Amino acid sequence: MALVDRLGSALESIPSGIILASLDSLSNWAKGHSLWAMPMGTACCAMELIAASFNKFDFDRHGTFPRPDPRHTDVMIVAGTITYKMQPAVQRLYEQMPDPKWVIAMGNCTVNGGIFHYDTYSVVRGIDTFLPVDIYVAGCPPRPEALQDAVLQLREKIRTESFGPNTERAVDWLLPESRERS
Amino acid sequence: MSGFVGGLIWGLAAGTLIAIAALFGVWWERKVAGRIQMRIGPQTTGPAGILQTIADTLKLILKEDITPDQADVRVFRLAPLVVFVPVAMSFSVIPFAAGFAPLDTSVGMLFFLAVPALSVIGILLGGWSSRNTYATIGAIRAAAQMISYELPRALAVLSLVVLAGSIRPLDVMAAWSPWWIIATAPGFIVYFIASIAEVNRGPFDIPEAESELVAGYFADYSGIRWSIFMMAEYGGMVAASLFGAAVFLGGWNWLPGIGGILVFVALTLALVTAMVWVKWTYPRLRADQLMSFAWKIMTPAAIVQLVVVAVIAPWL
Amino acid sequence: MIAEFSASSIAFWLLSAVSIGSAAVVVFTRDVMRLAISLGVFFLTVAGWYLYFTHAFLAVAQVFLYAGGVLVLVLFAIMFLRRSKAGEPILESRHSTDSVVIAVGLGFLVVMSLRDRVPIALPQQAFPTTTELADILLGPMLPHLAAVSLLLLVACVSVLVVFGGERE
Amino acid sequence: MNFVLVASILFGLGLYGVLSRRDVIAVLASVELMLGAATVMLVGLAGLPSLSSQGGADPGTIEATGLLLLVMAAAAAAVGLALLVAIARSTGRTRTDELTDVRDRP
Repeated sequence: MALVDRLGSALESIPSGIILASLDSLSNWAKGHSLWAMPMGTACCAMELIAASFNKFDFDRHGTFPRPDPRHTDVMIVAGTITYKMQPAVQRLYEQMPDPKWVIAMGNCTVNGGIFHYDTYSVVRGIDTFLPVDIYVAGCPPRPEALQDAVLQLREKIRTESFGPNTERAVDWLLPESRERS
Repeated sequence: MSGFVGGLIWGLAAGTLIAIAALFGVWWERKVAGRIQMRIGPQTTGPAGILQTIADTLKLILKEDITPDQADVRVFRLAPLVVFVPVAMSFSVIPFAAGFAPLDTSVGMLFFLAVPALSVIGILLGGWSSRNTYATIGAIRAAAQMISYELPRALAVLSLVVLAGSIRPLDVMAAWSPWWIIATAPGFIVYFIASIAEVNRGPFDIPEAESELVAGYFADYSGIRWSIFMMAEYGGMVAASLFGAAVFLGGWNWLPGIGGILVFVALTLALVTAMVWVKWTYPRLRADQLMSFAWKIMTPAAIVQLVVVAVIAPWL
Repeated sequence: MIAEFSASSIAFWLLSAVSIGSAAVVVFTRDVMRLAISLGVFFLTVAGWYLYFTHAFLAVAQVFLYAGGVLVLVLFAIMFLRRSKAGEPILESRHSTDSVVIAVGLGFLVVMSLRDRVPIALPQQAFPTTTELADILLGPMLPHLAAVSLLLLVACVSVLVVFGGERE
Repeated sequence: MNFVLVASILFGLGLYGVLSRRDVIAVLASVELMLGAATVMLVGLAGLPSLSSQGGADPGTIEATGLLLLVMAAAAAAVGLALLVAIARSTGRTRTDELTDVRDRP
């Protein structure tokens, strides 16, 4: 392992970071172009999510297709109202996904509770209360084009990520205690 | 020792062949599936999406390698290799060109039937060691299915052995005549269907049925380990197509020299495409339908084929 | 020993080591999956022994029948019987001196009864072709083949009866 | 040192397993060890010239005999496994010292 560590520091010491930068761009290209989706459809937005995969919209053009198993997916698309009863299941499925992973909040209900924001006892006011959301898509429900745009936006976001030690993961600012530990 | 070195070289070659076959096969499957569903399929990654599977593979290598907390760790890590190695070995007896098979053995036909059947052990190990109910059910289904479909597959190939009077693939190819296609057409259909069942592809993919078992026996595998399972599946598909195109359809016997190889490749591609076509056209079978299909239709059909061939063999 | 250091002797020592090792694991392990895996390795080494004796057809038949068939049935039975139980499945054995004496004694008797008969090096045999095999099986050994086929049929029917009787 | 010794060791191990194991699956696996050892011994010995005046049996005959043996042993294994699964399903027990129905209730 020591050799690997030395190799890593040697790579970082190259001034312009040519090697690390090109590795980054290669890995980001791979990650961004194969965002397999975990379809977390709980309500009406799921209809639009389903429509996005089939003809006319065809998510597979961008390399995104739904896999039922969280272990094989990269991006969780939460489409639909999340109730407090559903919240542990969603969180658990998110935790079962292997790193690196991203979340797209699709529709007003997942963004902030939507029409259930007031006067409801059962609906989570936005999934960013318990998940690190990367992309928000507004709409009730959003059109598949909007979701497609969200995937392309996520690809843009991934392009700026890096292997490097200074990268701050989204989950770190979400959970302050984990940051204090590190 | 030269045999050992040769085996090593051919092992590497078969591994590379399977990797390329998997890369190309996944892309091809997604394109064909797209056309069947009136979509386009991968399009934006490289020209016509040809780089799509390369991006997928790179991503899978970079993913976190999860070993479940309760899993039997060593068995869990061993299982993908136990699935992959027999598939890689089965490539070695395929007659690739006139007078050439990497492993030219007198029991080649039986070897091709026996060795890929070992990969079911890896599936059982993977499903069991995940300590996951879905995975265990998927593995048990895979075992039942593969044992059942081995029999009609072997019987279908046996009719060719009766015709050729040898179980050395090169002898079968040498004795091959175009009339065999007519004589063994039912056997070829049985072989083709049983091969689809052997590699767990739709409509026989109940071991990994997504709607009931999440992903079946590899439900808890992520990243590169999961992709080894997928590579074994596509490798098995390509191996079955290569073998079927060679011994049933004549392969390189149609044209002399390099033209024959091209015909062989074209026939193989046609069989692979037919497998993809079948998968995306037919709905998944139920477990009991699958078993009764194997035992009530496929096996009797293969036996009838064998008897018919044995009767007409002297005139062919 | 050094004089007969050849590919054949390497194969012999490798086969001996692996087969005895895997058999020992089958007999002594406490984990049921280790047992199944090493039983599979043992079946493969038996196929290796047949290859060593130049019987390629037997070797492939061994792989087909045992590693592909019987081992899968064993794994199937293990999963079937132990799926519901939680935790690591543990196999128990009751080791006793009597068993050791009986096993060692019988093995010793076998070795002693054959010790004078067997040369160190195996003779080079003719590689039997499958056509020869077919001629023998369908010629002089046809009654035996028919008897074994009948036995196989009876076995199939009895398996069906054993499972079918369970359903009521 | 030859394969007779190896096959005898394998046979002895299998016998010890049958005697000492308390789980029916493990007992069956040990029986498989004994069967494998015996078949290896038979196939190996049959080809040796010292055993007969004609200089060993004809390889085709050895192979045919071995094949029939293999098939018989596989059939036996299948029936044995079916029996033990049936027993385990009806009684819920898989240990040999628990299966005492015949002894206890004559």
